[in-house]
Amino acid sequence: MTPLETFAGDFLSICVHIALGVLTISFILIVIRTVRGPTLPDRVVALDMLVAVGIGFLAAFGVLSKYYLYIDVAITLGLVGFLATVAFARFILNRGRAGDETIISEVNDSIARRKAEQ
Amino acid sequence: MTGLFLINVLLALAWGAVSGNFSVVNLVFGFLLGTGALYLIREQVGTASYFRKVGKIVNLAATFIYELVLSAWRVAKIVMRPKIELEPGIIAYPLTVDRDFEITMLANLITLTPGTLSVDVSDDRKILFVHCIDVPDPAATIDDIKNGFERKILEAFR
Amino acid sequence: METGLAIVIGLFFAVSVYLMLSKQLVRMLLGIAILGNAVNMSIFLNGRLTREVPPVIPADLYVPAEVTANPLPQALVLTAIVISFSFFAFLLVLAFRAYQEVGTDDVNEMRVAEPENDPLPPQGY
Amino acid sequence: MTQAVIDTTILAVLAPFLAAVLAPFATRLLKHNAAWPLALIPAWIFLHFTGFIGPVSDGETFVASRSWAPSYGINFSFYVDGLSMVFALLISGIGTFIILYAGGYLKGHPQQGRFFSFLFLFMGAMLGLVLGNNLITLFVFWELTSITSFLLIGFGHLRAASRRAAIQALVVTGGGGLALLAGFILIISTTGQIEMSVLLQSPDILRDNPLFVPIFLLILGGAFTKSAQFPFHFWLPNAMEAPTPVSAFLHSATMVKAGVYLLMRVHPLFGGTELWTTVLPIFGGATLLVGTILAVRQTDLKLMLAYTTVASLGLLVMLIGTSYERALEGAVAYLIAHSLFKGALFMVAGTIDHEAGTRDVTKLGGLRGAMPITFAAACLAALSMSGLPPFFGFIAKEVLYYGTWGAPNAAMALTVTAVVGNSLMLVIAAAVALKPFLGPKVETPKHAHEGPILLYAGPVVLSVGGLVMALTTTASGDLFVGPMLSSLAGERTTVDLPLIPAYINAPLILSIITVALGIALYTQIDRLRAAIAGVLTAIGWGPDKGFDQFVAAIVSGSTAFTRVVQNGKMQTYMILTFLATAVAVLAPGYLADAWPAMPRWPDYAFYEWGIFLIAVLGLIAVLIAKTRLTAIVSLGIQGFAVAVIFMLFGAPDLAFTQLMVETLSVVILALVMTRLNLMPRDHRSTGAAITTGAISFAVGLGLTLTLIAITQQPFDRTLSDFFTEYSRSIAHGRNIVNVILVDFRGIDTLGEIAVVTLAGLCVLALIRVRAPSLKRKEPEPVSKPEVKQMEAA
Amino acid sequence: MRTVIFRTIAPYLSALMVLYSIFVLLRGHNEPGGGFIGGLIAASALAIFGIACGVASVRRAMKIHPMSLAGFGLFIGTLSAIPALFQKQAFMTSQWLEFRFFDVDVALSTPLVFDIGVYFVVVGAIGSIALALEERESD
Amino acid sequence: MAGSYPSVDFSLAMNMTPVSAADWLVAAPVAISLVGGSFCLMLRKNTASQAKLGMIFLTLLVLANIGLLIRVLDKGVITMVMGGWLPPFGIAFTADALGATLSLIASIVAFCAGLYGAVTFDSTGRRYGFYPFLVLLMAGVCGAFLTGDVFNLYVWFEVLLISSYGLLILGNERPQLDGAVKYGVLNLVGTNLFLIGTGLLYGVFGTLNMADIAVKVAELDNPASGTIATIAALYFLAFAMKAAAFPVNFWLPASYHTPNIVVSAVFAGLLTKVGVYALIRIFVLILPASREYLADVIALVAMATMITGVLGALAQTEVRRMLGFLVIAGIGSMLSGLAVGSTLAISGAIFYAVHSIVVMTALYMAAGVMQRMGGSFNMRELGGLYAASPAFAGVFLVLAFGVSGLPPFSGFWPKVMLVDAALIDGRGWLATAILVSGFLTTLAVGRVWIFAFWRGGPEGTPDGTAAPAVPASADLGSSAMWVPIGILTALVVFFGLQPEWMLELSARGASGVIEPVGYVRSVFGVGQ
Amino acid sequence: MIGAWIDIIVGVTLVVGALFALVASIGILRLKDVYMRMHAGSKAGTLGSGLMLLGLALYSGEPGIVTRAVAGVIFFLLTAPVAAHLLATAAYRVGYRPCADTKIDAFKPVARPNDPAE
Ligand code: NA
Ligand code: NA
Repeated sequence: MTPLETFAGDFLSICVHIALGVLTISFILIVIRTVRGPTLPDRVVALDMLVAVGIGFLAAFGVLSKYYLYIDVAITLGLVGFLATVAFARFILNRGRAGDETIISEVNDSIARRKAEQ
Repeated sequence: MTGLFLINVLLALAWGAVSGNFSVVNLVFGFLLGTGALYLIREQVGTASYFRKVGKIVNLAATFIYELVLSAWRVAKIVMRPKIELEPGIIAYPLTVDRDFEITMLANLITLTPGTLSVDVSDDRKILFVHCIDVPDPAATIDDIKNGFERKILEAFR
Repeated sequence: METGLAIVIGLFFAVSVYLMLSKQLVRMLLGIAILGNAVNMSIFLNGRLTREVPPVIPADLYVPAEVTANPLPQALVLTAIVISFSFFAFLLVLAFRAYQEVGTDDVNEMRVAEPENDPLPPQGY
Repeated sequence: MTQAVIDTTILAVLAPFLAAVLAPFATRLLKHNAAWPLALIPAWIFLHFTGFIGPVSDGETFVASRSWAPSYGINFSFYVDGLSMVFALLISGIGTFIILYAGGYLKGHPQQGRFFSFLFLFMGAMLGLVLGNNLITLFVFWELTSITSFLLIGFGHLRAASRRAAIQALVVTGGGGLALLAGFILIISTTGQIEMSVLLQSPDILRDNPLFVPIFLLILGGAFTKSAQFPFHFWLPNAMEAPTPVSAFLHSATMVKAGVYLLMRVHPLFGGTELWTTVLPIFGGATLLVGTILAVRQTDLKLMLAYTTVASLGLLVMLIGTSYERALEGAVAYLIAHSLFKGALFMVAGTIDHEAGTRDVTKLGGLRGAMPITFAAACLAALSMSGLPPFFGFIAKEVLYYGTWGAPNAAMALTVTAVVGNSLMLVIAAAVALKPFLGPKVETPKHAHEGPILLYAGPVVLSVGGLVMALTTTASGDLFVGPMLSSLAGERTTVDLPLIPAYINAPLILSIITVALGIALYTQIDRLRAAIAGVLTAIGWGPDKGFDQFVAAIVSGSTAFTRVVQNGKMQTYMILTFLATAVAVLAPGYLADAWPAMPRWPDYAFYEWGIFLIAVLGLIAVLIAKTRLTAIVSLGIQGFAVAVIFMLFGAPDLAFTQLMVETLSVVILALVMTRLNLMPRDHRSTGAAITTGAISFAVGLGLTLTLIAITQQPFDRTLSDFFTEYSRSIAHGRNIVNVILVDFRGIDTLGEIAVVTLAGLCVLALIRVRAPSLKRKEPEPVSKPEVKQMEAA
Repeated sequence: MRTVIFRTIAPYLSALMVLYSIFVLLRGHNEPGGGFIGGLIAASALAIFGIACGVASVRRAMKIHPMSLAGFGLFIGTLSAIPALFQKQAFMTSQWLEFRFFDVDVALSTPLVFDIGVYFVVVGAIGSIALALEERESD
Repeated sequence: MAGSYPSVDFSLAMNMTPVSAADWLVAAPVAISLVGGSFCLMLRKNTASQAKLGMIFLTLLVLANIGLLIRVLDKGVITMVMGGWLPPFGIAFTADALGATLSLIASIVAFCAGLYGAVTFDSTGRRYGFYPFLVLLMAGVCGAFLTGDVFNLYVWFEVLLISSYGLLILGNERPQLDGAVKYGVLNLVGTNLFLIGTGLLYGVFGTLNMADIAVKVAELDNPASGTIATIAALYFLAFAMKAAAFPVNFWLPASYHTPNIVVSAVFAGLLTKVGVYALIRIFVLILPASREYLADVIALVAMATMITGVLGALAQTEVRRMLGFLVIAGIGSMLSGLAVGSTLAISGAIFYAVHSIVVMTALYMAAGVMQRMGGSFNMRELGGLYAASPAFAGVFLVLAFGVSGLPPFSGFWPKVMLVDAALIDGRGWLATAILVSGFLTTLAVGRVWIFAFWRGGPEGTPDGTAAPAVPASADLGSSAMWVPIGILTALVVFFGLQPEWMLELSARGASGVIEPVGYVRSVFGVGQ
Repeated sequence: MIGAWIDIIVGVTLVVGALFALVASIGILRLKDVYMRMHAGSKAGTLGSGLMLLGLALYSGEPGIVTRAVAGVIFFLLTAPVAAHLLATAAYRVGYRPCADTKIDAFKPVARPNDPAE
């Protein structure tokens, strides 16, 4: 084991942990946005983002555990994250057009915010 | 073009089936074999342009990756600023490309690159509405796209 | 190692029960979805935890070189996930249809099958 | 007993059931004349049992047995001794004439065939009851008599009174039957004996039983309800809603005597105990008085007879209750006499009703000319009932007075009761048998004339029977009363029944008093009737009314109760369900004090903590979400966290599936929610939030503790080791989880895909099928123009 | 939701997802995956296709009703348990047919058939649910 | 990779002795149902042949179950471990007298329902799944009766449950949807509790095979200790929910009266009894100590269930709703057998289950006929049925007395056995409750009889007269409706008059679970 | 030797990818309206996770993993913009207003012609 290899090993280990830590923080930030909203599209964006970060987490975890098969999970995640977002987008459009109370009130809030800032 | 690609994919799958191995490697190998097969029959089915365009597509891809990294970096810079002061806006981008496939590709590339996000295409497919995170000068942004992705797409797919 | 997850699972159970005790059918359904997760995790936990090592035999071996995660509960949970998903999908559509036809999603007001002003049974002979 | 006799005896019991099947066909063929061939069946049965008279009077008993349900020790087993033989003769003998009578009485009735069927069913049940040796067999027939009686009372089912009487009889006798069943089962389970004949061989077997009192009371419950003892007497007069052949057969001669039969049957087992000699005379005496007094009040011929039947049954029970041999002898003799005269009188009443069109005694009179044969039969029967010589009723009364007079306890009370009762019975006998026929002719709804032979054969034969039995008193005593009494006494007993008293003794004097009192009362009958009516009106309540109140109370009480427990509110159901869950997960641990050991602080990596945190945050987000839309998105978070948890602990397949499923759940939620217009908030009052929160917490806590306790124990991984070992080498798969799914435990998966398939079909059925009743409605919350607009998008 | 962009790209994405789902199905015995996950991915593909291009076009593309497909899946899943009968073995005992084909080891087996059955069931049933919901949406 | 495997001793992992085709009878009910169900699904457009096909498979199912029962009676308990793996590794299907009997009765009921449904379901109902649901329901039911694996039992429970959902909502009337919501959610909670319990059981013993668990539990020092008792309590709650025992019976009265009448009939016959079966299987075979531990609770629940059931029945105006409560009352009786736990008690419970399956199904079918004849399910609106069809009235009366437990019909024997067992066990109150509930049942069905049959017409018809005859529904003459009712009624009479078969079967079933030596030996082979 | 350098590259890739994800999360938290938040999600998020996935592929050194990782990344690149587009157009058409800073809005006359001017 050359010193470079030793270093590289340690470096990688540290990097993996840093990456996992950073991603964990990202997760939490995203969850905060999800909870705070304020609008449904905001939450959907956050959820979409959560999936993206999740893919990164899977990759880092794959490196950590040396089980590369987690990559398939990551690909699938990309796939289904897209699906959820599409479904929500569709939901927002259809519900909004149908005059859903929640969406209308969120829209009104967004108008109010816009007015308040101007 | 699309048809050929699909034929190629089908060939790859057929290879996977006969080889009893659906690993990605094997499928890619199958795809390559399929490409070879298509090349052999290029005169009959008109695949010659297929290979000419590959170079252009690679060029497009390279541009895209560069733009993507750039975009991510810019967004990073923006959000890390202590105080975010931006001038967002939705601009109307007049499309030159007119095929659905090209419009879609352009719109997606725009979304993936710095500070721009395709919101929608007008019903007559002449205008692409693009949300920009910071657009002090809309005309410049439009020019960037015109001379960037849209030109490269035209080169690659026409 | 199992304790922490046990507590998390307990929270899942508690939240799911709380949601299922709601009057609103959709909240109940959310509770059912969470209940499914809670149950699945509890089965998983019952097979004890092993970090990281998936129960997949490397291509060059006939038995795994190290102790893998317990595969049996995973198989059980897989079955259970699928089943609870099927049920969830059904109940969701059912809720939607019930809402459509009965006109409310307040379960206490769903009184078509057991009407509130049911007449007394006949007396006499 | 030879095999042939055994077989024939069993056939004799089953023959009426066969007849019940044949009767409708026969009736369709021969109309009312079917009564003639049909009557041959009970006649044959009667003949068959006459074959037993000789040996039985010599003290022999017979058991005919066929295996029925051997694994439960139940045989189709019949016991022929004096008691059952006499009953069998009465049932089949009277039954023969009842069938004939029914042929005439229901002539032209569209359901006559069915009526015959019911009668035969009853006859079979009654025969089985009295002959039944196996307690369970006996009970089966006991209940069958209740059922057939229900059908017969309700024969005129279009009338509410008829329906009421039928269900009343069923409830009272059926309810008593249940007590009897319990009593029998207690006997079986405590003694291990199921055959009456065996029990009778060791008469003390129950007296020493610690459960003697409950067994006794339960059996009494059966007997008293069936034999219409006060305060369960009310159903019997109401049962007069039945056509007269039924009244004559069931509600005088046979079924109502089943209770008396039972008391006689178990007399060797229970008789003489303090309980027996206390309870039975009291209830019997009360029934006698109540029955006669109420009888006087009536003006309907059948009701008068019915109440005297109640009285007679009371008298019988009272006599049996003394356990005094002469009283028992009196009971036996009276039972036979009563069956004959009461059967006859009922038929007479029926004939009058049939011919004159009314049964109201105040509207009848002077029929003697129009119906001479019936009148003669009525006279004979009434004299027997009145206890006048030379009829068997007289003999019976003499013996019973002898019994009461000499009874070891409360002789005076018994005697007075008996005298009062008998004199009132004389009054009724006179009113029923003489009043309609004597005096000036009264205009009746129908022009009365003598009925066909089918109608008068029965009354004549039965009433003459009462005379013949008295005239051949020695033979009657030796062949019938003696053997029967032997059964009661539990040992062979002979009797001496004097037709003419040898000297003036107490019974004779009592008889004279009875007759005198009776005649005196008869002259005052209208005043008496009015007085009793006045008293009853003043009381204003009786068990009959009580029955209605009981049924009404049960129905309304049930309704009130059911509206509480099944209140139609889903939330209540859920709360109770989870309350039960909380108890289930907490109580056993609490009771066994089996909480887990204090766990160590778990050694998770920071990212593992992070994922747990996200899971919990996701949960909280779902919980506090103000709108359901937010909740759905938040649901995605916890689902995602669960997937990552699976991945962290080595379950890629699970993570994979969880992600797919969670996403598809959210997708389907979103698809469905597109159509739902929902209230945005979770309305829960603070109180409800605390209650439901506490339940939720308890469930979570209990399961957490259980999980911790279990995971603290060592784990047996044999199964998984096996799967790991052979996953590749035999099952050719490296992904052990998948191999378990498709091979080791493939059948789980088979079931699972059935579930998935069915879920798909269910959803399709939900979405695609519109109920016919709902097709017209347009329930969509989304209005059509808006839909169009979004299509354009 | 039928924007130009989505409508253009959805068929490609769906095709890709179906391809991927088959890949996941076939490797399931050795790597994470299998009929169920594969089926879910394929069902998602149908859903995307349906949302973007309309349910009618999915139905045209599929030719047979998804529910019948699910029935077929259940059928072959059950059928895969039967061959053992002829080998005097228990229900569901796996039967393997291994041979070399152009220098490649091919292993056909009843568990594979079973897993394919699972795949069809999931595609059929879940796809059916998604399409039915989508169809109601746009009726 | 083929050929390069290391040599493996297959006999360490698999059963190497040839399995005869006759042993496949254990798997046959499930296999036939699954193949039948999937066939019907593939033919979904062709609704006419779907019915024929469904009936063919249901007939096959009955035949297979007859064969299975005969073989069980002949050879004793028979086991087949699916996939050929050694127990407890593979999933064992173990048919004992209990399972095989119930499986047969259930399939007969399903056959009858299939016939009856041909009349009551139009082609829409068939296209959207009556026959697939029914046939696949039987996969769940037979699977539950025959499996020897707790998790597999859960799976079959779910198959059964989802099929029942499908049957319940077929038609989509408003009450159906409302009832289905309650039925659906509460039952799902029930199965989840079952699953939790199963997971915990696995966590404790590391195995899922019933025989294996039974052996391991028996080896414990304290077989009803804290965690085991918790698991037992969870199981009890879960199956009590399935069985609709008080106080978790709500779903049944909320839903059973809502679907197509043949569906109600199937539900009344089968669903709750599978719960009872599971209670017997789990608490007598696997966790006998826990049964004793919970005996008083079970007795209490049994009593409360009986009383709630009959009182509920008396409170109803609607015949179907009344029958639903009678189902519950019957469950109470069966539970009382479980509370006592002696051989007699358990065989009583088994007999009662068989009786209840037959009689309740028949009663619901009869209610369907009543509705067709009288135009309503409501006692106030019914009347004159006795005159309309004396034969049918007779059938109803037989069933009514049967359900009341009056002799000589099927309900009598199990009642006697249960009362006997309770009294021997010193549980006089339990015996009283059984008798009282039978008594009140008589009153309840008697009321139906007097109103619907004896009374001349609907409420308000003048006393002593018959209302003009209701025009008979066109389908009334269809033998497809009469044959199933006839078969079931014949069974009610047969079991009453000739109880020996059932007595023996239930006694064998009971002793098979109480003394599980034969069961365990059948699973693990004679060697162990 | 090569392995060591690969380790180091992988480590760097992971950390950089994670940081991109973090940045995106912060963006989601800090940016003003849903449309701006979408920029963060669909760019930085995709890039971050893609980068990490490629890192894992590199680390594994197995061609099969590499091709899958590349396929996965291409997949994200195909789906992410579509999802963003669908969500954005849905939100906009329903009426969620951009923040007050959004001065130019060429889409409004097309998407919501009936809305009053603000
Ligand atoms: Na295999
Ligand atoms: Na994405």
